[in-house]
Amino acid sequence: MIGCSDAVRKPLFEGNSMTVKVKFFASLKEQMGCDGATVEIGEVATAADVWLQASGGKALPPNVLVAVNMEYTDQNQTVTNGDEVAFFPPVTGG
Amino acid sequence: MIGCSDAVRKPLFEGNSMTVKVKFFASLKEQMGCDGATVEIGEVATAADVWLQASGGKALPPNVLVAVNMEYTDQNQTVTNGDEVAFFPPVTGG
Amino acid sequence: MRLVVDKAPFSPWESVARYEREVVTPSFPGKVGAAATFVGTMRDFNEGDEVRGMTLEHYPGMTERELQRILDEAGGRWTLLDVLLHHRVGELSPQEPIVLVAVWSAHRKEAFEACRHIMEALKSRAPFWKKEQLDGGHHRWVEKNSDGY
Amino acid sequence: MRLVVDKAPFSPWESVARYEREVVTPSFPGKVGAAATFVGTMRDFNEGDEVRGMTLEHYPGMTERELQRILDEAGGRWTLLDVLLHHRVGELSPQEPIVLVAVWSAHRKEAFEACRHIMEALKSRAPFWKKEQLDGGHHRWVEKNSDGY
Repeated sequence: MIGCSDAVRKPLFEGNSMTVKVKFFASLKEQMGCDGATVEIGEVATAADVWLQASGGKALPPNVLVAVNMEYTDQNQTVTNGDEVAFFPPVTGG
Repeated sequence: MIGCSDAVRKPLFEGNSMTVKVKFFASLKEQMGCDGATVEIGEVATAADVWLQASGGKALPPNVLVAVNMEYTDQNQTVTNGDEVAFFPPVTGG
Repeated sequence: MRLVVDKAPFSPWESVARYEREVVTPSFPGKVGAAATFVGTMRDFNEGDEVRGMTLEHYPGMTERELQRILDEAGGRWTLLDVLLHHRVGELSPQEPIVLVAVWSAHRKEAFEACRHIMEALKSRAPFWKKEQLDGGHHRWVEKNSDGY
Repeated sequence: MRLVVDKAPFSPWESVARYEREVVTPSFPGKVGAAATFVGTMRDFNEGDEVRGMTLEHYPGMTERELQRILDEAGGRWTLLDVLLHHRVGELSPQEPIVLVAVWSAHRKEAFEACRHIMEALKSRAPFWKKEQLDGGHHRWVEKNSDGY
């Protein structure tokens, strides 16, 4: 939890910043040590940038799925102030 | 009904004869006017011969299905004394 | 495996629930991962006409044999835990269930495929015939089943 | 159309019977010719290990949106009368139902195809995650769903 919360408080980007809500689920949540955080990040950022910020610089695992505002997308999508960015492993319902 | 019963009492074949049970179902039963009959027929006979005998010489309609002893077969199958030979239209269950 | 051909109206979901509870689950506790079912119900329309009622004729003896063969074939082709098949005969009214097929297996692929296969085999091979009662006392035999694939 | 994502255990066949009786049949009297259903149940084994229990995590909000989208897509692709989808979340024990998909239509082809498609789309897209409790207090996340075709 603490590692996660620490990371989100250090903006990596200069200039105007925005705030996005980050969520982790399932095994990724356990690996990250928290279920998400609020991240302050530079104004022009992709989901991958948000991941880097929230994870404290860890590489995005290759099979992680990305959703912005509850819609599937990929890590290259640009995010906007107030967005909810979720990262999670392959789904296993049903 | 009567036409049907008449037909079955006139063996068309000479020599030794055998007896088979004939059944008609559904629209064919209505067209034939009976649900079946016991047919006396020459010793060497196919399902088609049984049909001719039981129907009083009518042509076998092309889409009629044939079963001998409750197994699907075709009109060329030879029948044996005591067999049950059934004729019926395409099935429409379910 | 249970196979029923019967004149009496039946409640398919109750039949499935009861058979699962009394037979399938006790026989394979913890092993059932999937159940696929199909229920066919009598409609009040067909080929553009209103249908008031239906008579389902069958060939006693051969119908059961052919259904049994269809279930045996499915059991040989897919790994199944159990199957329940129930088919009405006799006089039916609109909205009454005609047929139920329920298949239990460990994994979903088998249950889905076997359930559909059994229904299609039943439709093309099991000796049942439908006669529809139309308006004004008319009736007609259904000539063939619609395509299932 | 009804979509339920809920922690409480449920009885799928009762749910189907009730929904059909209270919603589907009254909405389309005499028009329902086919119902195809699928029920997924928790097994007590997976990948060669005994499984004692399961936790089903989901993404509240996105899960319901994605399920709704899957049902809408199915409704656009096939002519359906109604659909009921129910999925458990939270803590589950072996033999408890996990998921129910029920599809009603006039003809069987549509019900069969839509029911299976919805299940496969759910398995590949709906944000649920299974964590299995194994012997000795161990747990593991299920890494991927088995192939459905």
